[in-house]
Amino acid sequence: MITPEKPELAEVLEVKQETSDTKTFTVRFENPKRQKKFFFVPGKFMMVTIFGFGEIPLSISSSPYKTGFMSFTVVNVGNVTNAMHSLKKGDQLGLRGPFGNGFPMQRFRKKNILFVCGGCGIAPLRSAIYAVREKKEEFGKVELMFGCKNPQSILFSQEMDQWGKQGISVQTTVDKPSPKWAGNIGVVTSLFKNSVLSPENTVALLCGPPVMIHFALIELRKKGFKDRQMFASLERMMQCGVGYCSHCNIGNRYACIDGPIFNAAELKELPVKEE
Amino acid sequence: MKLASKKAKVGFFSLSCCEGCVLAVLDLEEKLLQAFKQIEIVESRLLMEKVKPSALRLDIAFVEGSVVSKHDLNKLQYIREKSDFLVALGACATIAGIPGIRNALPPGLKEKIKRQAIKPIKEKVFPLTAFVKVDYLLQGCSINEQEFLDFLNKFLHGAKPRLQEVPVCFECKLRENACLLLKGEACLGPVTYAGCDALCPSQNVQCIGCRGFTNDANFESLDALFKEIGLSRKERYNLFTYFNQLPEQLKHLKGDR
Amino acid sequence: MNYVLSKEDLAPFLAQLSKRFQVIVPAKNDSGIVTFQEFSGQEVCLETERLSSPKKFFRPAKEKIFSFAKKKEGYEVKPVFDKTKRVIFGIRPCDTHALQALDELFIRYYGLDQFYSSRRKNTLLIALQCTKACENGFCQSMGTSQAVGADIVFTERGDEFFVRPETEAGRAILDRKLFKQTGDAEPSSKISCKVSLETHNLAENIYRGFESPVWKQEAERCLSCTSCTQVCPTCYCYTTDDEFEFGSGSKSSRFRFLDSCQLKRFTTVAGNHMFRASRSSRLRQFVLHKFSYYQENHGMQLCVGCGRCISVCPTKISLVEIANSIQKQVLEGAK
Amino acid sequence: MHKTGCFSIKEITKVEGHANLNVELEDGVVKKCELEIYEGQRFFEEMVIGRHFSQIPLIVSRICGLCNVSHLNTAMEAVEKAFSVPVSGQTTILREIATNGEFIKSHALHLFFLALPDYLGRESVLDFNKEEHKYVHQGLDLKKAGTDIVRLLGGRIYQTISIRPGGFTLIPDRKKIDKLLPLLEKHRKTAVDAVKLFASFESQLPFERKTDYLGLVREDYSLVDGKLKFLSGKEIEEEDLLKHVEEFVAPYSNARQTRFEKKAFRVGSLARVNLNRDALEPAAKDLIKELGLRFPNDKIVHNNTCQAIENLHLFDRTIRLLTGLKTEKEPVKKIIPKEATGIGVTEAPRGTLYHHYNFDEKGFVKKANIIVPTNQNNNTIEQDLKEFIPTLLDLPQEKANREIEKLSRAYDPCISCATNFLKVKWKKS
Ligand SMILES: Cc1cc2nc3c(=O)[nH]c(=O)nc-3n(C[C@H](O)[C@H](O)[C@H](O)COP(=O)(O)OP(=O)(O)OC[C@H]3O[C@@H](n4cnc5c(N)ncnc54)[C@H](O)[C@@H]3O)c2cc1C
Ligand code: SF4
Ligand code: SF4
Ligand code: SF4
Repeated sequence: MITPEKPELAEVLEVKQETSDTKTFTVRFENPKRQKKFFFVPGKFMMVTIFGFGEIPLSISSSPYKTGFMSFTVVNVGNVTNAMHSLKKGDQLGLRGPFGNGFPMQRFRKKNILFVCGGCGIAPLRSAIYAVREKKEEFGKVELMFGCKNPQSILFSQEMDQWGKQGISVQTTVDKPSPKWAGNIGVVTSLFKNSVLSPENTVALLCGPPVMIHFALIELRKKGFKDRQMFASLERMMQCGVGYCSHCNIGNRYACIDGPIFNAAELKELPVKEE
Repeated sequence: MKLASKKAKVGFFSLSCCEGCVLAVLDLEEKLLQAFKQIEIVESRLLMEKVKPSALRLDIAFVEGSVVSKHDLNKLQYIREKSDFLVALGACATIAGIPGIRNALPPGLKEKIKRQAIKPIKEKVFPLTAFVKVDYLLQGCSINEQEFLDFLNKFLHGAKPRLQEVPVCFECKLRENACLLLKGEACLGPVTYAGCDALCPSQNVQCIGCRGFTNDANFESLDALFKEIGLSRKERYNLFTYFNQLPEQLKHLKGDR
Repeated sequence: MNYVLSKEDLAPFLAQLSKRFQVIVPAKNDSGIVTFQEFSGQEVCLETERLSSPKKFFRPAKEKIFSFAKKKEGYEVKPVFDKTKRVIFGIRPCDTHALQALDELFIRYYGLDQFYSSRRKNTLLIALQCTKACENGFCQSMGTSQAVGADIVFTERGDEFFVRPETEAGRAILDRKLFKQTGDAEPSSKISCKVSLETHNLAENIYRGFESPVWKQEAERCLSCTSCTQVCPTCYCYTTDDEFEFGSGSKSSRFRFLDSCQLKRFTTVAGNHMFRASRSSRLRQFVLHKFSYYQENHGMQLCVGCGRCISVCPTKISLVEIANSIQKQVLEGAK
Repeated sequence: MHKTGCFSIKEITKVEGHANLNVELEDGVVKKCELEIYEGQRFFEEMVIGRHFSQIPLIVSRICGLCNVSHLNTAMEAVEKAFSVPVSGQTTILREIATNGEFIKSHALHLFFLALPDYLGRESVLDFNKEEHKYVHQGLDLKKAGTDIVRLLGGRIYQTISIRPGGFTLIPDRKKIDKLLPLLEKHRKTAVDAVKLFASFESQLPFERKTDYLGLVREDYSLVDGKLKFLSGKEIEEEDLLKHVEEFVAPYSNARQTRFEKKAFRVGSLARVNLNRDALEPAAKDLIKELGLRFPNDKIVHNNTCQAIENLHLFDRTIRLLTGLKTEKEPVKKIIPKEATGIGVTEAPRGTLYHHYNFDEKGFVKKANIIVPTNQNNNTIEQDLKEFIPTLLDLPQEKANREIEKLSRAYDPCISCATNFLKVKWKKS
């Protein structure tokens, strides 16, 4: 019997320490057939079980074109993430998914792309960045604007150097600089002035804390972005991933099945900021 | 925080209190013996004469009682320093509880107490959280043994237990009790943290708030309700300050005693 | 063919059933309220007033859904189904509608929730029509005053029940010695509710009142005690958590806990960010979920008009009053 | 041990609460022997002032985890007497049963977990060897019997819930009682063994000192009411206790002490058995005879034996009371306050307990006075030690300390209780 709540076994292939509180886990389903059939769109997420500790939603941060595995980039914030951080190569975990709508990548063809993210919000965007990089010819110019607390917490800095070499314009900013920091200081919106993309032919993909998304949307609108050109990935409390538990309810929509990606026009319709 | 194979070193400490919480732990009896397979009690004045030499560092310290004197404070700081994880046990330790009634005594009585005290005491009684970082709270007067066991079990497996932040009414409804408020009796259930399985309302007794006020309490509304039920100002003051300090929102209840 | 059963024969009938089923009946508990409990000869309570629903047999407060065991080859994941053969006697029409609403979500909507459907499949429902209105019910407004989806429908008639079997399974458990055939027409079970709700265009009108000041006014009284969501027969929101078995090395289980949207914790994510931090937004979520969101997503109301949330609220907040006054505002505003 | 000099025992362990003992010796004579109770003072008598009478029993029951039912009973008696509310016969019986449960639990805990290690020469129960491990289980069995009784009636073991002024908010149903009875029958045997075990320790602590004893006396050894009586013969009315018993404060301690006609006296199990020996249940009496024990007795070691004897007695009595009990639902009596004074006296596991309140016309407390058993025993312990310490001079200090602790522990002192009250009548010089 298959139930949508049943975790399937997967194994950890690799663990990489990214920053002091963040690790990237590369995993694959134990059942090779299942792994083979597995595909996803960037922005989708999985429900990940650490047996005995619980289950949490995690965005897939690896390339959708790499089919032998998937990866998660996880910040240690609580019970389950803490337990996950003690996993080693070869350990087992449970997976369900993928869930959510993901970014509508086909609709971005021929367009410039602006990625805006804060902190761990880069996880789902990384997957989209890989997708864009893989099919470079299909897209226009690509810019990535990334805001972090401090230089030590910048994720994927090595990869970003590579992306830079591959023609993606990468810009980072921090709230609290270290003495050695030579880059931009301030919130991520303070980078927008550097963007060379003309709003008409660009889509913006956003992921990060609620405040960041709120202000980024305002600033982008000022720059001339239309609501249909901006896509944000929302974080909500989730327990099931399939619209049963109702934790991620926003108005009549569910972040887990109708989202987590919403365009700004949809966000306007929804009571996102209920307070 | 993986403990896995090694036995966890555990200490039980009592500051000023009735020691009912540690006794409640002892009442787990067989289950405690079973837990002993995974833990080693290295310090407990109630149980043993000498502190084990291995007690220099503790994996987990359970501290009951509140801080009423410098002696208590020193002891608490010493415990905090040597323990990886500190759990406050019971109302005295988590919210100052019954001893905290002293804090609201009128100045005359307070003076009297000060004069009477032989050993130095603090002007006010404080829960542990007022002085040191507390990693987990086990609420209640006395604590709920099952909750203790669940916590210990989670801890020994290396999990980070979370506080369940729900009011007593939540559990009261699950036990399908007739609501006391609806019967016209005062009850602190709506503003008190659950975890006790709604013990008091299930025995037809009002909740007296021994597990502390929730972070989401609507005191004004409940106070208005109590007034409607017919409680005098003094009675309402009495009830709200049974185990807890009078919340800001209810300052108007304060008056001469 | 329909039947009659004398009220005296109810207990023998239930006793008979309890040989093959776990029989659940409404009866008074220690604190004097009518709850659904296992039948063991106690007096069956036929009062209409009823603060608890049979929800707990379909959406229990705590439900084990998986057991995890670490084996040499890896984890073994076993779903745990409740397959108890159960008969629930005395379920009221509103509660049968509540089950329809839950069926829609857990059986027909996304996929099949096996845990719920296993309970559903193994349970026979004997509905008891209401012949007297209850204190706060408004089933007439909601169109839920007639039982649906039950296996047998009982209607009180003097000192007997008029019995109408609805399904084969229902018919099969009727004992021919106790149940007498009858050709009578079914007695009327029309009641007149004391409470009524304007339902014309309800979902839309009330959503249009999203910013209405009524929410705030009412929420000032709300204690966030969660009683309303706990007693509601359709409130299904849940949380999952894993627990290790005590004393065992690595055996653990996954549990589902009934949760409540009236709690701050319900929407709190990492960083202590709450999406519905204010009481008014949480109260609004409750009412809109019932009257508006479910209608838009599933084409049916999630509220079945049982009135329990009104009866149980210590501060007498009534979703009917809220909905009526908001609709009035909205319609007046539109004029 | 030096004939002259000072020593202290810091943090006497395995007692409930915190205490030091400071001793000064001069040429083999004890010059000073002070039981310094440094547990933070808790001022319950002041804290209840201005509180509604309905809260009093529940506040004061927090004085002590071990004997909360006793504090509860005593305070309830005071409240009910003050407002002239007679409780029903059923309530009286149920309260007595709950008290019995608490005694069994408290005695079992002290005997097997705190005192027994002394007599077996172990540091703590955690150090018992394989052979001795059975005692842990015996202790747990007895304790379980006690806790099950308390839980059945009070809804929780510590800080019980349903025992309230005016009656019980939840009356246990017969089914639950019937479930409990076999358990009591089963563990009764352990109670018999315990008496034999502790009677055999006489030689371990042969110290003996003639003194007076105080306790409640009734023809059937009830713990919740009776007449206050001294072994020396004096009978006193509850109201008059304070006229005969003088309270004073030792300047070195956070707890009060008491004297009767300028002399120290003992309370507790030994006192109760000395006073009520003829009122014990037949089985307990027979066992005393079989073991050749004689009462009245002045050996403090027998305070422990008497705890065990009381336990056996209470098992039999509780079984008898429960077997015949027909529980009926009855509402808690409504209490209408008036300006009044109420006094409650009961026996707590460690001895006589006394609560006294003055209420105003709305039922709020104006004044309170509470005397707990350990306060009464403290003076006696010091007196005992003054005689006892000189007999230990040949022992090395560490061994002597152990003997001293052994003797203090035999009293089963409860320091949490003792420090709740403090009245200073001494002047700083
Ligand atoms: C669609 C989606 C994608 C996500 N992707 C990532 C990712 O790629 N990397 C990453 O590090 N994190 C991601 N998160 C956040 C991650 O799910 C939470 O950090 C995690 O659930 C915390 O669990 P915990 O047991 O460790 O923390 P807890 O001990 O439960 O508590 C820590 C905090 O996390 C919140 N929280 C607990 N459970 C959830 C939950 N199920 N959903 C949301 N918040 C919760 C709690 O309210 C609390 O504030 C994502 C969340 C969503 C909804
Ligand atoms: S009795 Fe008290 S705890 Fe229970 S629902 Fe009513 S108010 Fe809440
Ligand atoms: S029952 Fe009433 S007070 Fe309680 S949460 Fe619901 S609406 Fe608020
Ligand atoms: S919302 Fe209220 S009236 Fe509607 S089904 Fe739920 S409890 Fe009944």
